Amino acid sequence: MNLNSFLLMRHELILIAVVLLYLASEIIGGGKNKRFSLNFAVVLFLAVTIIGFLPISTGTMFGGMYQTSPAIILMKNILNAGAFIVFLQVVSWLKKEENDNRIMEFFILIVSTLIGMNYMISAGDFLMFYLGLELATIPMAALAAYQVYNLKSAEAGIKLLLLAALSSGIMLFGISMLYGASESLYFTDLIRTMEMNSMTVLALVFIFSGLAFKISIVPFHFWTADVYEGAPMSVTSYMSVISKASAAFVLMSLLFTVFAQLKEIWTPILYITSVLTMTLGNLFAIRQRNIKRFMAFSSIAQAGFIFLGIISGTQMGMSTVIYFLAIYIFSNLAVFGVAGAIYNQTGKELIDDYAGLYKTNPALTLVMTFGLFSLAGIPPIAGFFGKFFLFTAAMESGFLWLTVIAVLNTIISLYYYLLIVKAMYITPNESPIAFFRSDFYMKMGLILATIGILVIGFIGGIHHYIYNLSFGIL
Amino acid sequence: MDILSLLIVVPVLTILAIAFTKNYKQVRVIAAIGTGIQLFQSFNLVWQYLQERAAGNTAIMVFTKSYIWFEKFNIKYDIGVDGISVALIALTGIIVTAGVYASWGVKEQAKEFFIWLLLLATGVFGFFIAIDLFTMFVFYEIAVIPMYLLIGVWGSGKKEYSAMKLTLMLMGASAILLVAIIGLYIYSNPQGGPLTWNILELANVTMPIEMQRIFFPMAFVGFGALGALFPFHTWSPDGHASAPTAVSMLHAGVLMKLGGYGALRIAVGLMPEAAQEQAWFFMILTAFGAVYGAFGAIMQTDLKYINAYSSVSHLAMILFAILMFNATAMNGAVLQMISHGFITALFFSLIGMIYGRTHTRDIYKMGGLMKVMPILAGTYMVASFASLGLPGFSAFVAEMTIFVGAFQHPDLFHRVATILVASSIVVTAVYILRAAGILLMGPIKNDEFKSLGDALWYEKVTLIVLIGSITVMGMAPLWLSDMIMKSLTPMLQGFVTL
Amino acid sequence: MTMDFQYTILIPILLFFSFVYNILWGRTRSPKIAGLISTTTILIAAVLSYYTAYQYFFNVGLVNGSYEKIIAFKMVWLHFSDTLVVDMGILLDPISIMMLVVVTTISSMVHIYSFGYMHGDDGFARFYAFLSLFSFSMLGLVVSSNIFQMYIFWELVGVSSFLLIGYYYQKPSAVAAAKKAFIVTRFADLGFLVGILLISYVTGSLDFAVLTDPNGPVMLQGASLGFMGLSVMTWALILIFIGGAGKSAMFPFHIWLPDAMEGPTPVSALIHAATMVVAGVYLVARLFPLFHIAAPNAQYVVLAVGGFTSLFAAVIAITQIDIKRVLAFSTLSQLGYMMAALGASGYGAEEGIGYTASMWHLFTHAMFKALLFLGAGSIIHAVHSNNMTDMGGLRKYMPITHITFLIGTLAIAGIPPFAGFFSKDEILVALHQSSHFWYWVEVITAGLTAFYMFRLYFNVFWGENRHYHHKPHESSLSMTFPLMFLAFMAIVSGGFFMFDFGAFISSNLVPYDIHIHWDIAGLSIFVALIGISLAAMLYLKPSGISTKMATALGPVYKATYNKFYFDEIYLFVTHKIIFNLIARPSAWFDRHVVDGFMNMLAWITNFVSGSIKGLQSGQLQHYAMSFVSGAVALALFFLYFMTR
Amino acid sequence: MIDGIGLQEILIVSTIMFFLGIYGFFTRKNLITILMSIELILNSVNINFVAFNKYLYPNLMQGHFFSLFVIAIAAAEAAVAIAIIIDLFRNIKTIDVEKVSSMKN
Repeated sequence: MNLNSFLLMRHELILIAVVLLYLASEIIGGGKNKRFSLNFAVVLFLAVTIIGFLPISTGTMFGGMYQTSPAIILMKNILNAGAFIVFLQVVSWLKKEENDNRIMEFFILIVSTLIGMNYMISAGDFLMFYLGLELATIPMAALAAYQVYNLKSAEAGIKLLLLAALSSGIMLFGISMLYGASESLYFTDLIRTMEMNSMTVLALVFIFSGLAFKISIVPFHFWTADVYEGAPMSVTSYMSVISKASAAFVLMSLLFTVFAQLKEIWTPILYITSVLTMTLGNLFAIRQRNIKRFMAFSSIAQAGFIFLGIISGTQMGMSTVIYFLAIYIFSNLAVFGVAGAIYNQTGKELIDDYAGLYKTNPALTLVMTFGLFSLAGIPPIAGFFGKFFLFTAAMESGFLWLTVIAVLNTIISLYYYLLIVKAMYITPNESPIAFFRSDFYMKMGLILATIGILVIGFIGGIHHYIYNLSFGIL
Repeated sequence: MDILSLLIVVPVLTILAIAFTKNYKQVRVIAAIGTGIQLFQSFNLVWQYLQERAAGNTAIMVFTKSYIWFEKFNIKYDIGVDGISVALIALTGIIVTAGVYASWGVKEQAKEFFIWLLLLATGVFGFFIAIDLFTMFVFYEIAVIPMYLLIGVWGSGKKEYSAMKLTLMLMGASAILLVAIIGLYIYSNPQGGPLTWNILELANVTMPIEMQRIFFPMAFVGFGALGALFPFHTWSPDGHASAPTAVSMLHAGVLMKLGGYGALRIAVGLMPEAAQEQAWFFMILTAFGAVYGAFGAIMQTDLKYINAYSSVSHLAMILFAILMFNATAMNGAVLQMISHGFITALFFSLIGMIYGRTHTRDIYKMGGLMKVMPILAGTYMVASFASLGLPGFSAFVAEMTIFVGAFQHPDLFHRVATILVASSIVVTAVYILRAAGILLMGPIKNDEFKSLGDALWYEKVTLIVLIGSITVMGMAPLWLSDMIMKSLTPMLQGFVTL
Repeated sequence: MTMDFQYTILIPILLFFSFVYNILWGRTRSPKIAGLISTTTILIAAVLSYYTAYQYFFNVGLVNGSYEKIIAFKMVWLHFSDTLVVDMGILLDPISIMMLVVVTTISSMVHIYSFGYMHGDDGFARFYAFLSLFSFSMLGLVVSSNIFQMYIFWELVGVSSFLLIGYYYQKPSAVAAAKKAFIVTRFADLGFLVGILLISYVTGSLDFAVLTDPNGPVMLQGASLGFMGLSVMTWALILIFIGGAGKSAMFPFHIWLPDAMEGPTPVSALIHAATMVVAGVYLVARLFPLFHIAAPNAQYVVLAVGGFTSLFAAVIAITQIDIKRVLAFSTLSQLGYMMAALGASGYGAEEGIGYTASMWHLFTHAMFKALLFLGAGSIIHAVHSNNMTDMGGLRKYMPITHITFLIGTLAIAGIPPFAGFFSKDEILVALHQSSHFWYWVEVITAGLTAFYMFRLYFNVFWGENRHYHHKPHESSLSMTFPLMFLAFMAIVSGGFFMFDFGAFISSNLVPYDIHIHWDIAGLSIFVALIGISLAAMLYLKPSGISTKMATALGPVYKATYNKFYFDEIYLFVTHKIIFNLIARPSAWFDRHVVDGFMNMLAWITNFVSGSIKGLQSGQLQHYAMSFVSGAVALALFFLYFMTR
Repeated sequence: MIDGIGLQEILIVSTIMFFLGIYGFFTRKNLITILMSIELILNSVNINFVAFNKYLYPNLMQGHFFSLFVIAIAAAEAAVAIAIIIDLFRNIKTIDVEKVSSMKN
């Protein structure tokens, strides 16, 4: 092990450096120059995102505690890109007076969670995994409670934090069982020694629930709606995409590596929870009036679809999960971007407020429509391809009826996505949201998200690329 | 760029061009130009196709092109046409053109209207040229989803409810269909090896019968719902009633044919064994639907409802004929798709024009329109005659072919079903003449109507195009029928009986 | 075959062009032009028809002792399958040529007549367009070489009939009548269609040449018992006959014909008396070998339906007061004669006398019934009423109409030397050979015919003078010329002045001599005279006897006057049963049950969604409980599952 | 090491602690007490790790390390939690968990 091998951790190291730079700029500038702070944060992160895509070698460190593979690196890059879009979209909100002097705080917290997620993804050991998870969670609670004098925000923060603590407690209990059963917590050791007994099954279930909590799988999902609603729009957006995607990725890799021997246990678990998640998520989503809450349930339902890919247990399924996650990130960011833009401008976040939006803000509406259609899975927008491949993967592994339930659920989901479309295009409104111009960053954020959801589907090579990377996991 | 892909590219370019227009006048001119080119392309395709066949090309699909799309799933942008799709492409070209002229008067959000309309058309064209199930399905959904906004924004009546119902039912059906399509893919290579979405390759594969039993009904119902298969037709009356004119035209004229085409080519064509096994059940549904739709139409007072139920009845014949598994009946099915496409588009355009003048669609509020608007009323009369299957018009050719084909089954069950379906043409006469009688004849009920004008030039374009198509097909059906027949023969080779 | 008959294609095609021109451009041009175009084309068609008849009968003539069936023109119109092919062709044989002559003659007369009758009407061009359409369709029908071609034109004459009955489209009764005619015939056509389908399946052919070849394989096919004790072929032919019965308004499809008199009178003369309504008879005659050889049971059905209709219609005709309706019922009755004759006919030269008689009666009836209708039109034109109660003593005002009408009446009553006598005599001869029961039925009908026709005649031209708003006057030449021409035909188309009909038309195309059977003829003349004298007694001078008789007969009279309530029965069936018990419920069912089910799915989803919203209580601890219980439940379940 | 007390006894204690913590989480109304319940859960996990390490794999250190990290993170968690609770108290003047339910359904 030499200094060079530290470069395997390039993503994390750079992010840590970014946090430090942010901190330094805050200390030096005192946060007085709002404009500079924002530009600095965004531009720096753009650089980070771009650097992330530079070629990098893969391998393990710390005796296997830290590992990277092309798929992991891709995932990190997707997270970076997603976070970058969030950064773009958050600028207009941070500019507001209420956030004076706290701009860098936001960026520092958010990059911290990203570091946590990166470590979590790269973990080769449950300790590393746990640390990453907590690093991703605790600043998130702080972010959720970011709006200090807002009850909802504080409520969201405490709900997230306490429930996350409970969930990690339970997960830790499971990890301790695993430790008791198999001597080591290194994944490589666990893969070797894993066998089915009551301790490992218990460990599987508890670790699964801990991650399911992060992905918001029914019945571990209840925090989602309240936290999403209470947290600031950008935090919600970030949570719904980056946090969820990373957890889903980790869950997938854990199941396929550490718990590969317990496949016959986790397959039915995924089956049941997936059905429950899709169905309940959809049923709850139908009656939501608040866009954030609505997106919370929508994202719950989407999580159920992710399981279709995981459950298939094939390379095809896994690569499609990553593919789907990428699409999901862009789609959600498109929707949240528009919702955020509107919220920042008018403070409105009810779906009814969107009535007549098309007449006044056609461009925003179009982006929102793309995002919603992508989530609903309507071609030629990327979401369709993601879902279609998930179904194909699941059916290829013989999950016919699960797929049937899933497609029926897409119809319910289509219904509530169309409700927003209806509000924007059809419902007449005496006083619609007036026309407004978004700032440059917001525009870029929306454009990038839109390009993402359009391009990922049309360019078949992307899926092919992901497929070839995924060898790292199996 | 090959001749088939241009069929998608041109409407897409038209959409882009429309996106940069300034006002509704530019929009409609560009739309007219775009669809004009498209119409020319469609006819050119028919011509090229006939040339190709005349030159001795006996491949099942001609003008095939294949580009890899998603390599790992073996998804390709596979395109190609045979006689059936060529015929339906020509139909689409004509209806879209007529539809654009029928919406000449759209001024409110004209840009968006034409964009969605052309997007719908793009989906339809793409569907007909695709021979890769995935690509086909993508285009299928592209064709369906614009309906929501087209009805929701530009519709009338309880448009939001109708649009939502239509979209959900159709997308629900397509969701079921999606499962069937994936099923076809997964069982496309029983011996192991690469799987395929390609229809031609799938046709050579026999899926295990127990899987066919699951996937055939899914595919048939999935497509059937779009083809107004009883009892999945209820989106149609509300949807048509609320939709704006051109949308009704395109939807009933073209989009609903996607259902029949898919049921023929995919459900029955690729899973023939299960199809034959389960045909009896769907035959009961379709035969019942044919009569039921006709009876349902008798007591309606809203013109669009009458026509919607009439469509239910006529489209049931298509699905019925498809289940007969012989070339004659299936030929009739395709002819009926085309014929019904023209006729129903004509009807809906007329209803739209009449509604635009009288502002009511209730037949009892109108009467004696023959006196005030002889061209429109006369055309309505012609459309009525065409719809009730009079010789000289396309529907006669189609229906007779269906009946003759269906009658080739000597057993009592088929006989009774066929006669039941045939009897629907009498009921059709009842409701068509009832509507025409009340609407066009008798004394003028409302004095305000006396000052109404007759058809304008762009309306005449719509009417002439459609009537021309109906009569040409009705009077000289041979070339069309033979073209379709030749393409059906290879498809039927996989069938066990007849 | 030495003659080339290809030019015959012009006969229908010319009229089609005339139709297209008039319907598209007639409205905007002078009405005169429309009329002239139509009339010219039909006259050309008539001339061509006469020429064809001359060529066929005299130049080509007999080949090996019989007439040939000549396919003058043929093209494939549609392939159903390799064997089932629909051709558009022209088949020339004696009956089709006869029909060509009849149709073009009557049609020409009606065209000329209408110049006067329809003068000044708004829809003059439309009227002529439809007349052309009708003539085109009818000519196409009669020359059909293929049963499917016949079906095609069959439908087209149906629609032209619809258009012409509903010509006065602003009159609700005309619209209703047009619809009724169309729907009733369409219903019957369903039988025709199914019959064609059956035949096509059984024989594998649609071509008349194949189907009617008495020595061909077709005669034996479909002979096996098919359904309910009858052979498939019998069923097929009965179904086809249903089609014919619908078009020829045989009982029980007769209800549309009286109402069809709502159309302009020339139309009634052309379509609903002389040409279209005989299509059913022509159809049976066309398929005669099949009926006779392959399905005698079906032929008996033809006889029974024809015989019954002729009596039934004659009885109703006695009580009607609308002159056009009287004529309509008399048409029904006469058509019944023709059908009965076909039903009673044998196959062969002499044995096939019924066939010859039927065709002959078709020919003569076309002439005198057109004459009567046009006469009636002339009267109506003068009096502006249809009711004979509004008429009387018109002989003084309208001499030409009077005389020609009388000739027509005598012809239909079967008084020699007028045409009807000869053809009717032959029919009675045929019936006498075949079935005594139906023979007597028709003899009685002959008497009734004479009675009701003279009742009409006396009531209109004799009896007391009415007070007319305008003094009735004789019609213009364009109207009286056709009357005179047809009166001439009504005299000469019978046996004395005209050639022997059997020399041209027989069931097996072999000519033979026919002669009057005076024993039978004598009886029929006697019966007719009784009828005439009765009519003279009751109606020549105003007398109260008829009304007294009507009151004496009471319910019988009323039932007859109301056409035995058949309209009401049909009305009940359509409105009460079909509309109220099927259509309305199925519309309701669709909206509330089928659609209701779909809506219910949505409602249930919403309901469930609403009822579970309480789960999201906002309470942190509830969330935790759900979390923990979820995890524990999964754990327990899988631990249990594992230990099993 | 005390005689007679094996891994099993320790695990029983830790499991009881775990569920006590969960019980406390479910039933306490005070947010701080709930936080304490979480500490209970985490400490039961710590006991597990240490006990497993001590009894089963005495030559390895991983369990000990893990529990150290858990303790550290628990502290961080508590810090953030208390900060948010204070924020909450500023807003609604109570830290009763049942009052923290402005968002539901």
